[in-house]
This record gives sequence, structure tokens and C-alpha cells, in this order.
Amino acid sequence: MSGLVFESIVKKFGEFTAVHETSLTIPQGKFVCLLGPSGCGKTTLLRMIAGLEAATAGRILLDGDDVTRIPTHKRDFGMVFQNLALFPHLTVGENIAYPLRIRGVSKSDCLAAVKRLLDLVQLPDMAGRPVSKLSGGQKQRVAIARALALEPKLFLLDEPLSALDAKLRESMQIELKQLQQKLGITTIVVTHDQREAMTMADLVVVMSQGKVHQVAPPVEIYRKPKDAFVADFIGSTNLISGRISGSGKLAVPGGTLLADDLPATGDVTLSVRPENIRVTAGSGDNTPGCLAGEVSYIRDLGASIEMYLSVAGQQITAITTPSDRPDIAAGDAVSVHFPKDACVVLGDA
Amino acid sequence: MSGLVFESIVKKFGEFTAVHETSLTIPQGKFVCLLGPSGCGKTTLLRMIAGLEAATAGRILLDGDDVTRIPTHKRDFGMVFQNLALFPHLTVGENIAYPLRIRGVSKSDCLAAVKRLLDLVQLPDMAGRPVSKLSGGQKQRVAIARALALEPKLFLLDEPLSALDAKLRESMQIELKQLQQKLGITTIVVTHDQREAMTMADLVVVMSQGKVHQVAPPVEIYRKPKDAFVADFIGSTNLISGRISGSGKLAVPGGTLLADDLPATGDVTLSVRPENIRVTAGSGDNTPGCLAGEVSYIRDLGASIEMYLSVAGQQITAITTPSDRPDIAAGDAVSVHFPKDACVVLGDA
Amino acid sequence: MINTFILRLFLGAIALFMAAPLAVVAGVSFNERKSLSFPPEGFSLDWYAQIFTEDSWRSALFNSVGVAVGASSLAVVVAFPLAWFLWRFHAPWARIVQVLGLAPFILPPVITALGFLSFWTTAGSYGQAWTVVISHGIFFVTLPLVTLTLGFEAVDDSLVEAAATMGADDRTILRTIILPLILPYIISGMAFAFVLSLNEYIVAYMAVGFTVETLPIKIFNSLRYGYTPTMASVTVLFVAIAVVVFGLIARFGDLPRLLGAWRHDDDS
Amino acid sequence: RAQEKSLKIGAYGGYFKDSFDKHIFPEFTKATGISVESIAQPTGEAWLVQLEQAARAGQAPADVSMISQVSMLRGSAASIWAKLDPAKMPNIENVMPSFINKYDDGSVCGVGAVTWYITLVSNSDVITQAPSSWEELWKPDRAGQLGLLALVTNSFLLDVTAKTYFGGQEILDTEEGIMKVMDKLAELKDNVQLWYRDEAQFEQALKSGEIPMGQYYHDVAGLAAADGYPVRSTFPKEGGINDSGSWAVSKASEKLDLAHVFIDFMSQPEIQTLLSRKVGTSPTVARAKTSLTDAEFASVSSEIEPIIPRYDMYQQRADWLSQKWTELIVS
Amino acid sequence: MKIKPRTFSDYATIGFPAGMLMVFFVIPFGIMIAVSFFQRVQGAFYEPAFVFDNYARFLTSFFGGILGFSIGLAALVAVVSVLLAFPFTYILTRMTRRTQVVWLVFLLSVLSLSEVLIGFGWSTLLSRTAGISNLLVALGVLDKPMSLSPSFGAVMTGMVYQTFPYTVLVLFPALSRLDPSLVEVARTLGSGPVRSFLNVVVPALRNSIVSTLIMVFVFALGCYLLPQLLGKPSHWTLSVLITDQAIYQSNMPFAAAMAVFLVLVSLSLVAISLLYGKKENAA
Ligand SMILES: Nc1ncnc2c1ncn2[C@@H]1O[C@H](COP(=O)(O)OP(=O)(O)OP(=O)(O)O)[C@@H](O)[C@H]1O
Ligand SMILES: Nc1ncnc2c1ncn2[C@@H]1O[C@H](COP(=O)(O)OP(=O)(O)OP(=O)(O)O)[C@@H](O)[C@H]1O
Ligand SMILES: [Mg+2]
Ligand SMILES: [Mg+2]
Repeated sequence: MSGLVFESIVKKFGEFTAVHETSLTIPQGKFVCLLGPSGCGKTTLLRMIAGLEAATAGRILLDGDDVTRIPTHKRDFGMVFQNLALFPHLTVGENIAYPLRIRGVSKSDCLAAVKRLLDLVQLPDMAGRPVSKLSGGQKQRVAIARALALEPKLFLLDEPLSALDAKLRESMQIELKQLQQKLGITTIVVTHDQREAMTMADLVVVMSQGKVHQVAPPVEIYRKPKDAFVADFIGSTNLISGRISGSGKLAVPGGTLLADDLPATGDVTLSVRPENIRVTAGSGDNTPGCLAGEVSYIRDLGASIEMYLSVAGQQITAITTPSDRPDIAAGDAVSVHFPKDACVVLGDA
Repeated sequence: MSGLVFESIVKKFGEFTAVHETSLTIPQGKFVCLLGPSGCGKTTLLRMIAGLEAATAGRILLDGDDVTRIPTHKRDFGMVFQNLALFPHLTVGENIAYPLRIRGVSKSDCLAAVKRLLDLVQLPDMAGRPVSKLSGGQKQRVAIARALALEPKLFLLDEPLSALDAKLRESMQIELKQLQQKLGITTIVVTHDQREAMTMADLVVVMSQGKVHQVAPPVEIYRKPKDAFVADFIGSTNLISGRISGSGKLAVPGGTLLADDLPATGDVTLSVRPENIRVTAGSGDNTPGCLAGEVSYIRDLGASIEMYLSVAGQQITAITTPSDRPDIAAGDAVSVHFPKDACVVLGDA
Repeated sequence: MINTFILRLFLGAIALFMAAPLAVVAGVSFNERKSLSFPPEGFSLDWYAQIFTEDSWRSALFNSVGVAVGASSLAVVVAFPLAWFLWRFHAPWARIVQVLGLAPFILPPVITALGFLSFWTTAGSYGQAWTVVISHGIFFVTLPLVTLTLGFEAVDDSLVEAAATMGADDRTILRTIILPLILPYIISGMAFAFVLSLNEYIVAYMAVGFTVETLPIKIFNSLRYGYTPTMASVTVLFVAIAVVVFGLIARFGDLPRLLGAWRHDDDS
Repeated sequence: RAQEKSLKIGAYGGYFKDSFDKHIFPEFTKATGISVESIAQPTGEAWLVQLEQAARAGQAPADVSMISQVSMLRGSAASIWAKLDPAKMPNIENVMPSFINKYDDGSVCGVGAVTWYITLVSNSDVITQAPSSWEELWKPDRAGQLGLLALVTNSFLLDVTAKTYFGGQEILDTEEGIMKVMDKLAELKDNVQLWYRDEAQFEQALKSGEIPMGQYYHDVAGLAAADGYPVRSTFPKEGGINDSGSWAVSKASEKLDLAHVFIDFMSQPEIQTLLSRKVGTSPTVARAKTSLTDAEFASVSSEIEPIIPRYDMYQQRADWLSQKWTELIVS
Repeated sequence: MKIKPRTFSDYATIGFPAGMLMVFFVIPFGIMIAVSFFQRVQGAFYEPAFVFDNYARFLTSFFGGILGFSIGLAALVAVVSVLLAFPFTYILTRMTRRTQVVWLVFLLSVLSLSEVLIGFGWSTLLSRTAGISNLLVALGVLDKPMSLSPSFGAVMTGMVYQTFPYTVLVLFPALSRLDPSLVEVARTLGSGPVRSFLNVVVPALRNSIVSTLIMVFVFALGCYLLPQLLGKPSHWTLSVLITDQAIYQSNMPFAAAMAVFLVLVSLSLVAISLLYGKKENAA
């Protein structure tokens, strides 16, 4: 089958298991983000794909062929390193031409390729520059161009944008996405920035502590997190535990909430995004889906207003826009509304 | 007067001016963030306060006394460095006791102080650890405790949280703010993260290229940016240029906008925050404050929806929440509403 | 300020301390008479001319330079694969070879010298000019080994990995990435070995002193009938060579970095 | 072939070798057609170590070398010298018998090449009155003013002390006797400013007056004086120390025949005269056979009976002597 | 990124240097060790044998004294060199790149000065007739010029002179990599420049200091010319006696035995201080 497949891949460093048994399929042509907190094994996974790290167990298949034992230099994958790893002794053009030159491509063909690639990353006429004279964003583009020089089957990037400042990062995210759509190369990007993943990816792989938690498109990851880790790691959320008290009903401290897909019995945890919680002044009517609370404090961040609420002893955060801001202040009694479709039932992490 | 005052401070490195003539007053007891892009001179300003860098011209006054020529080690300011600069050869306790020990404070007093400070930063019972055995967040706290050991008149921090990951950073931001409120020390934090500045500061100093652009509380910085640089750097914004066409009216490509505080004549630039722009389906009625546009594309980030619009050939971004999302898709004609109080008139940068 | 004054004083004192014997040697080299008087009596550049006009001094100079060139090249040729191996592979036993590479510099030189003497006579090559090249090459292998180890440490792993992802095998990486990056370290290691070989006496003497008279041997032999100012002029010439060699290295490379300095902000 | 007719000859490096190269070897080549490759030997016995090592491996760094007497003996004990055939060297008849070295079995292994004197030298600016006896070295007012040779085997101070204070060198026959001499020698230690190994180390100090007195080579002191330095060399009344170098051939040499020709050539009185004139050494042939003028002779020798070192003692008690000597000067 | 060597060519790369060092270093050194057990023949050379005589001869209070002196001298030289070079190198690394380069070129050139010339230079400088004491007389510090060499002070001066550039170069990497913010933070905490140097820079680099001391110590131990040129016989080191025995007495077995002993002693001193350093690190 076409695409990249992990079959029960495991990676240990000595006693320490960096990647627990993982099976995963990445369809051809997709833009995938590996997302997770620091140290969760993202880089390790990416390096195994590139062959820079040998898998302890399991197989990696590309388009049906086992590539697990093929050495890096025969895999023909393009990779962009976190620190970019531009060759300091070569010019921009020589860097980009490097993979061609070592394959014996003729000088004129190299020149043509360099020109084409520099146009692609919007850096025309830079071929002669020493790389030390480039700005961060320009270096970035050169590293990308170099990785693409061989028209790789797979395009791997390890936190490619983390060194850039916020503004530049955003524009590079969009460019990278457009580039990938134009070329149609299967692309895997490691990041620990969830915003970045949400912006770029067709498919997000959420990892923590060497395990894959969820693989899904970004909006689904946000709207339907599989477990508490994902819910909490992607955006911020309120986790509310309760006990099933009837079909579609959940008894929580302070009242009852409504939710779809609730199991028949048992204890479950809900995730409710702060921006989906509605707060109104005055103590609530205590109908299902609405709890009484008190305002702890309110923070105005300019673009949004954060309301920290205490509901039956539990901390709940709600966010609203300045225009929708209810007329409340710290200490006020409020009613807190949890819309049914905003209450997501979580599985075990 | 009480507080920190810069009088016409200038800093040059050879030919290069890192800080242009700056005058600034920081009232006693405030939490101030120096905010600006990389290389704008934030660190340089902070180091001049600490006496680690000599000002090329101008004076620095603390509570009315000129401290410009006082050597660093006689200033009694606490400082936390970006890389923390914990002494690798000392334990946690010895690091914290260092400023006391060199002043000849007795061993038992040192011990007591270390205990108190470790409690303050919520690291009890860590005194005996070597610093190399601490996690990033713990090192952070030790550095803070050490800087506070002398009960400094001024507490200076250079990007104290930039090495921490997002979650930890947020909780440290809140802790730092609470600590400052508890101790009431004038605190100056350098950061290039505008969210961080907005979260912590009483007063934000926005800088770029060695110049101070605006000094104001966070919400004012967001709502009433003084110039295009501030508007664009703090959050994202739409900058719209136009020409005065009557009292409170501005002719812009595609129609007329309304704004307060417009000058009588001339060209001005408006800043309009994306979340203040309302988008409705159907072509607009072309009343003042409402322009006709077309949807370029829509991006669903989960917590928010970004709409990229083309209005009379200009790119406009609008943001809304999933619940307020209008029923539109790429290519649709829309009417774009710019509320009068959302249109902020900018000065020259 | 008083502090900067003390600082200057300290630096000045060190500079004076380091320069004083050089001044004596330089002064002596200008003596008019064949004597090592100091302060010099009269002024003459004859002793400089003599380095080149008198056969024995000239050939000693050329011998020394030849031996130093050969030995420093050999030292690099031996040290390079060793440093490369230590950097590239994980093999604890290779540390033993590393220690062997560091040891020649640590032993008392006279012992190394006598060891070579026995060795070359036993091997039947005693008296061949090339034996001193090998002897010095091994004796000074420590220097390029140290600089090359520093150099390899400074090569960013990710550069190598990046090259591998682009299809370069080990050999290609060595040729296209590592060699160019490590070149300054090769040069500085070689320069160290070169300069020290130029001035080494006892090993050269024991290995092949009677066939190849190097400058230090020539100087020592001259002691029989009095120091001649030529010794001083040769020394001045040597110091000049060292200044030129290291000055060139500093001109075209980053000398502090070659000697192990390194700052975070260096990359930009 | 020309190459076969060449000889590697070792001579002390520096001035010595330079003079040989300039004045002596060309004469030899002219006379015999044998070309000479001269080898710079070092001072001391380092050369002997090299010859010995080479001989063990069957190699010869030089065919003929000039060897000092202690080294000659040491070399013969280890049999590293080739036996020489007097019959092939008619001219060695001229050489005084005391300068012919022989193996125990009586066969010749070395022939005197040159001799030289170690005398009492002083800086005439500092010490106005020329000293006349080795006793001068022991005088209390010489404190910190002496430069003496640092090796027992080249300073020969044991012989000097024995001759000066014990009526002759016989006392050196026994270890007790030697110890007595050493005790006497120990008395002058406070006078010694410099125990030198490399001659020039002392020469420099002597010329400048830094160290105004000591033992030194008569010929070199003469050169310095001729150069205008305030240096004088005195033959003390007990006699100067007469040391000599012999030509010896390494056993490993394959050119014994040519070596015979060379030694024979060097033993001619005319050549000895030439040596005295050009190199400044004293001849190994009787003065009468040379054509040296009185002035020329005086500049390289003296009529006062010399002290001939007890080479046998230096050889037989080598390690014991060097140990005691080191202890003497080091402690 | 490091991998285990696998193929023949992997091993071949280390094979060449290993072979070269084996043949041209281990074997000659091995020969010397063997020779140290050979039988000395008085008045001649030596014969192959296996005797401990050479070691036995060494084990006397006389040689013990010399060994002690040599070690003491080398240790003192190391300490003085490091005491001078550490603050110097620290200051050097805080200077501009350009100034650093000038100093480094200068020091490297001094480093290449041969030992004889250093000895000659200093003996002239310390002499009565042409030396610095004349300068002191001119300045009125001394009544009349005096001779400062040979003496223990002269030996020390010469050896420190020789080891100083070496020490600076060994300390240079560690000091130039020292994080400058450590000193800055100490200053914000109230330490003046000298104090922060003493209680931050020095302790933070104590491992480098220890290893530098060891390297300079070993280097000084092998020094054999300067003690002869600038010292009295009582200042001669074991290296001088080794050279003496080997070259002037043709007593190779004894020289080799002394050298082996010297190497053993210095190696064990090095090992002890390394162990001690490790322990301190672990604590
Ligand atoms: N060569 C190695 N030897 C031992 N442990 C390793 C090695 N490489 C990585 N690890 C460990 O494996 C775990 C996963 O590391 P990895 O670099 O994949 O994390 P990551 O998700 O990329 O984190 P980051 O966002 O910080 O880059 C970490 O705990 C790390 O310490
Ligand atoms: N010692 C120095 N010598 C010369 N230029 C300097 C020096 N220190 C800083 N600069 C320059 O001064 C400018 C301001 O530097 P500064 O470190 O204050 O920036 P910053 O705002 O702290 O940036 P960042 O966010 O990257 O830390 C930069 O252009 C920098 O290159
Ligand atoms: Mg990573
Ligand atoms: Mg900064």
C-alpha cells in the first residue's frame, strides 16, 4: 500500500524506552505534524524514519517496501534539521547543490536546479552568498530548498521554525503549507507548538512519553480529543469528572451536565473548552447543563477576556470576546452554562 | 521622587547605537515588562540598570539618587539571567546563600534565609541538591530565590522563562506575578513574548530598534496602540490607510470608515483588531463603517475561526468564535463591519 | 580607576617577563664581534647573513625545516584517522590507542630518545635521514591529536546527518564536509608540531644526529667552542618564523577558536 | 668508483670540525684521493653511546672518530674498536708511545690524534695578579668566583688535587685514597659559582668577568685572548691537565683500509704542525719533529710537566666514581 | 550518532595510527623497559640479563632526595605557573578578539623558543655584569649589581618562563568557554571583581585547574636543560641525572631504570589527583 507505515516500532536507549510499541499509517501526500511535549520521542520517531536512529524492534514500510535496514544515505528522504545544519563552508548555491554534486550531476544542471529551487523558496539571486550572511528566515528557506533538491519521497522537518520569531514563524508556516500542497510530497513535521500543528497539518499525531495518543485532523483533535492528555495539551480545557446518572446525564459536583456518547454507567471525565462555556450574571437556575458559580477573577488580555470561576469548589476557566463580555466582576455569583455539544467524553489516557 | 528614572540614556557599542536617547519613569512597586523584537535593545537597557553596561550618555536615578556610576556590586539589585547563571560548583542552598555569605552573614542566619527563600519559591528541602540535578523549572526558582536573597530594591529578569516549555511557562508567569505582588518589589522583566507581557505586567514598555514606542498598561497597549509598530507587534491587526473625508470620517479604498479622535485633515492609518471586525454573509449595504468584501479562505483553529478577506484589493483578517461563525465559505461575497470604537487612529512610528 | 591600573600593571609585567629573554637574544644577535655580549657591542647583521652564507648553518636550517615539514605531516597523518575514529565510532578500547597517542609527550624526552636510538639500530635503519622524520612525527603526534580532537568535537553532528540524508556515504561526508571544516585544526596541529620539531634537540640527535645535523644539534655542537651570535640570530629567525606561521593562521583562521575558545554567539 | 674511495670521519662539531673541514681534510683528499665526509660529533660521551648502539646493530655512523681517552677505554672494554695494523701505518712511529691505545692483548685500537691542555684561566681585569698554582682554587677569597667542569671524567680535578696536595696521583690507587682526595676537593665547593658542562657556558661568564677564574681549555682561552678579551690562561706550577683524543675505527666499518691511510696521514709531523697552527691543538708527536716556533708551541703547550689523568681509574671505577662525584657536587 | 565499528575499513582507519604508535612508540619504550633490567658492565656498557641491580642502586636516600627535589620543583613550578597564568588567561579571554590574537601569537612564539636559548637569555638577564640587578642599582634599590644565577630562583624563573605559555594555552579553552554571566550574576549579588574571580571563577573551574597543574607538573618533570644552565648541582633534577647516566656515563640500564621509576611516580601522582578530582566531582 502507498504511504509510510510503522509496524510495532520500538526504540530503546539502553534501559530507557524512548518510543513504546507504535503502529501508525501515514497516507501518501499528507502533511503530518508530530506534536507533543518536550522529550516525548518526536525527534526519535523522525530520526528512525530518516534512518539516523535504528529501531530496536518493528518495521518501517514505505509504499510497501521495508526500509528499516536501509542506511540513511540510500533512503532519498529530504530532511530539515532543527538547527538547519547548513554547511558553513559552502555558499547558498553550493549547499543546495550538495546532494546533486555528490551524485555527479553536471555543473550546469546543478546551476539550473539551484536556480529553480531558490525561485521555489522565493530567494532568487542568493546563490553566491555565504550562508553566514543570511537572516534566520533566509537560512530556513535554504535548508528547505536543499532538502527538496532531490525531489524526495518523504520530506521530514524537525522543529523547523522554532528558532524564528513569532511573526516570521507564522508566515513561514503558511508558506511551508503552500509549498507542500504545490509539490504534493508526504511531509512530516515535528513540533511542540500546538498552534503550529493546527495551522499546517492535514493530520496531527499527538504523542507523550513515547506513546501515540491520537492521530486525527487538527479540528477533530481539538473538538474530539480522545483522552485527557490530548484535551489538555491541545489548547486549554476544563476537565470535569462525574458519574453517569441516567441516559446522557452526568452527575458532577454542583449539578448535572448533559453530553452525547456517554456510556451507560460508571465514572467519566468530560472536557469542556473555555470558549464554549457561557457565563451569565446572577445565580443559575440549576437546570441540567447549567451550574452555579462565583467569579474568582477576570483577566483582560485585549483580544479575549478570561474568567476564572469557582464552581462547587472546582476551578473552571471560561473565555469570551470583549464584545460578549458579561457584566460581572470578581466575587459575583454567576450561572455557568455547559452546552451539550461542548461536553466531550474522554477515554483513558 | 520614588521609582526608577532614565534621563536621556544613550548606549552605543562602537559606532552602533543599541539604545537611542531614552527617558522613562518606572514607578516604585510596579511590575514592568520590556517588550520588543530580538535585538531591539531590551537586554542592553536592563544591563544598564544593573550597571553591567555603562551608559554612553544620560543618567539613571533610583528614588532620586543618581546610580549611573555606582558599580554593579554596590547597587543591591537582584537579577535573574536568561541562562540563569547558577553557580555550578555550589549546591542549591549555597547558591541562594551566596550574596549573604560574601557579606559575612553568619552560617545559621544563612540557613534560615535559605529555608525562607526556598519556601517562598516552593522548593522546600532542596537546599542540599547540586544545581545540576534540578529540572528547568526548579533551576528557575532557585535563580529567583537567589536574586531575592538580599531583598533588593529592584528585581531585574532577562527573559527568565524563555527556556521553559509552554505549560510550565504559563504557571511560572502567574507565580512570578503573585510573588511580586506579595513582596511589592519594583520588578522589570525583559521578554519578547507579548502574551507573557500582557499576562504579567502592570506596565509594558514596547521597544524596537533601540527606541521606546509606548509605555502603558497592557490593555491600553492592546486597545490604544500608539503607532503601527505597536499595533502590529502586540497581537495581530489590520492596518488601513485612508484620507480624512469629514468630521470623524475616513475615506478608504472601498468605502468610508468611522473613527473617534480623527484629526481634521490629512492621511491617517487605522488599526482594527481582527476580533473586532464582524463579517456577515451577503454583499454589504455600503453604509459608513461597512465595506463589501470577498472571502479568500477560512481557517478553523478549533478555539477560533480565522477569515481571510479581500476588501477592495486589500487583505483583511477577521476572527470569530466557532459559535459566532457566519455561514460563509471561500469565494462568498460578504459585508465587513468595522465598529467605530474598534478603529484606532495611529501616530507615526 | 585603580583596578584597571593594577590590571595593566599585571599584564605589562607578564609581557615584560615573556619578552625579556627574547630581547637579550635579539640584542646579542646584533653583536659586532663573535661573542654573545649583552648589551651588544657594536652593531652588525653579519650573523643573520651567516645563517645563509655559511654552508653548515644553511644546511642545518634546511635540514631542520625539512625534518619539521616531514614530521608535522606525519604527525597529522597518524593523528587524523585516530581522532576521526574516536569521534566517529563508539569503541571503548580505542581509548587505549588515544592514550598511546598522548603518551609520547608525557615521558621524559631523553627516554623517548634512547628508545628510538635502540629501536633504529635494532631495526638496522640507524642513520637513515627518514628515521628522524618518523621519530619526530611520533614524538609530536600528541599535538595534532589534541587539536583534531577539539576540531572534531566542534563539528556539529547534524551537519553529518544532514549530509547523510542527502545521500552522502561516510567517505563522501569525510571528503566534502569534515575535511573542509576541520582544515583549520589540521593546520594548527601541524603548525604546533612543526614549530616544536624545529626546536627539538635530544630525539633528533639520538635518532640521527650525525647524519642530519639540524639547527638545535648544530647549536649544541657549537657549544664546544663558544656560543656564536649566529645561534642568537637563528633563534630570532625561528621566532620570526613562528610569528609568521601563527600570524598567518590568525589572519586566515580564527586563532582563539583553534586553540579551543568557543562562545555561544560564535555561530552568527 | 669514487664512492668507494670515501671515508666518514667524526670530529667534534663546531669550531673544531669547521677547522678540520677547512684546513685538514682537503689536504688529505689532495694527497690520497680519498674524499671525506665529516660528521659533527657532540661533546662528551654521547657519541660513544651512539657508536656502541650502532656497533651492536652492525652499523657505523662514522668510520673513523676522534675519541677522548676515557671513552677509548670504555670502548675497548666493550670491544667496539677495530684492531689496527701498525704495519699499514708507518707514520705512527712518530706518535709518542703514550698516545697509542692498545687492547689488553697488545693490539692497537687507537692512535693519538691531537692533545690539548686544561689550565687555570682567569679574567685579567678582575684578577690582576696571574695565579701560579692550582692551590689558588682553594683560597677563601675566591668564594663564588670559580667555574669548574661538572663531570668527573672531563674535569680531572681528582688528579689535580692529588698532584697538588697529596704529592702525586698514586693516592688514587685505592678507594680510601680517592675518598681523601674528594674530601679535600669538597673544601673548594663554596668557591664554585658554576659547575659547567657546556664550555661556552663558562667562557661567556669568564670573558665578562662574571666568573673570573676556573679551569678551561688552553687553546680556546688563547683564541679569546687573541680576540682582545681580558682572558689569560696559566700553566700552574703543578702542570696543566693534558688530555687527548685518539683516532679509532668502529668495528662495524667496512673501510678499515682507507682508515689506515687516514690515520697514517694524520700522524705525519707536518700534519701535526698544521693542526697546531690551524686548529690550536698540541701535537702528539715530539716537539722536535715539528716545525713549530717557540711562540707557536707556547700557544698550544708548555714545558711544565703536565698532569696526565689516571684514565685507568676513570674506567675501572666508573660507576662508583660518578656516584661519589655526583654526591660530592650535588649535596 | 556514534556507532560501533563494523566493517574492515572501519577498523583499518584506526589500524594505521595504532600500528604506527605500536611500532614506533610502544616498542622503543618497551626496549627501554627491558634495558632497565639489563646488567651494567662497569667501565663498558651493558649486557642483556634480568637483574634488579639498577633499581636497587636507585633506592638510596641520595636518589630519594633528588626524586623528592625534582617532584617538589616540578610541583612548585606548576603551582607558580598556574597562579600566574590563571588570572592572566582569564583577563586575556575577556579582551577583544584582536588583542587575544596578538597575545596568543606572542605566546606561541615564545613557546617555540628552544631550552638552551631560554637558559642563555635568563642567565644573561640574571648575571651581575649585564643583568637586571644593574637596573635595580640604577633605580637605587640595590647598592651594587649582584649575580642572581645560578640559583634556585633562577631555575624557577627559567622553568616558569618555559611553562607559562604552555599553561596559558592549556587553560585557554576552559576559561574562554566560561559563561560570562556567572561573573556578572556574582556582581549583581554584591561581589566585587576580585572577589567574584576568587569565589566564582576559580571554584567553577577547579577541575581545569587541577588537570592543568598535572600537565604542567609532568612537563616540568621532563625538563633537563634549565636546571643545568641556571642552577647549581644541588638544583639538578632527576631528568638531569638520567641524561647524565645515559649520555655521559653510558649507563643505559641505570638511566632506563630511573626513567621508568620517574614515569611510574609521575603517573601515580597523576592518577591520585585524578581520582581525588573525580571524588570531589561526584560529591
Ligand atoms: N541518544 C540518546 N540516548 C539516550 N536517551 C536519548 C537519546 N536520544 C533521546 N533520548 C531520550 O529519549 C527521549 C525522547 O527524546 P526525543 O529527542 O525524541 O524527544 P523530543 O520529543 O524530540 O523532545 P524535544 O521537543 O525536547 O526535542 C528523551 O527522554 C531523551 O532524553
Ligand atoms: N557587547 C556588544 N557589542 C556590540 N553590539 C552589541 C553588544 N551587545 C549587544 N549589542 C547589539 O545591540 C543590539 C541590542 O542588543 P540586546 O541584547 O539589548 O537586544 P535584545 O533586545 O535583548 O535582543 P534579544 O531578544 O535577542 O535578547 C543588538 O543589535 C546587538 O547586536
Ligand atoms: Mg526533538
Ligand atoms: Mg536579550
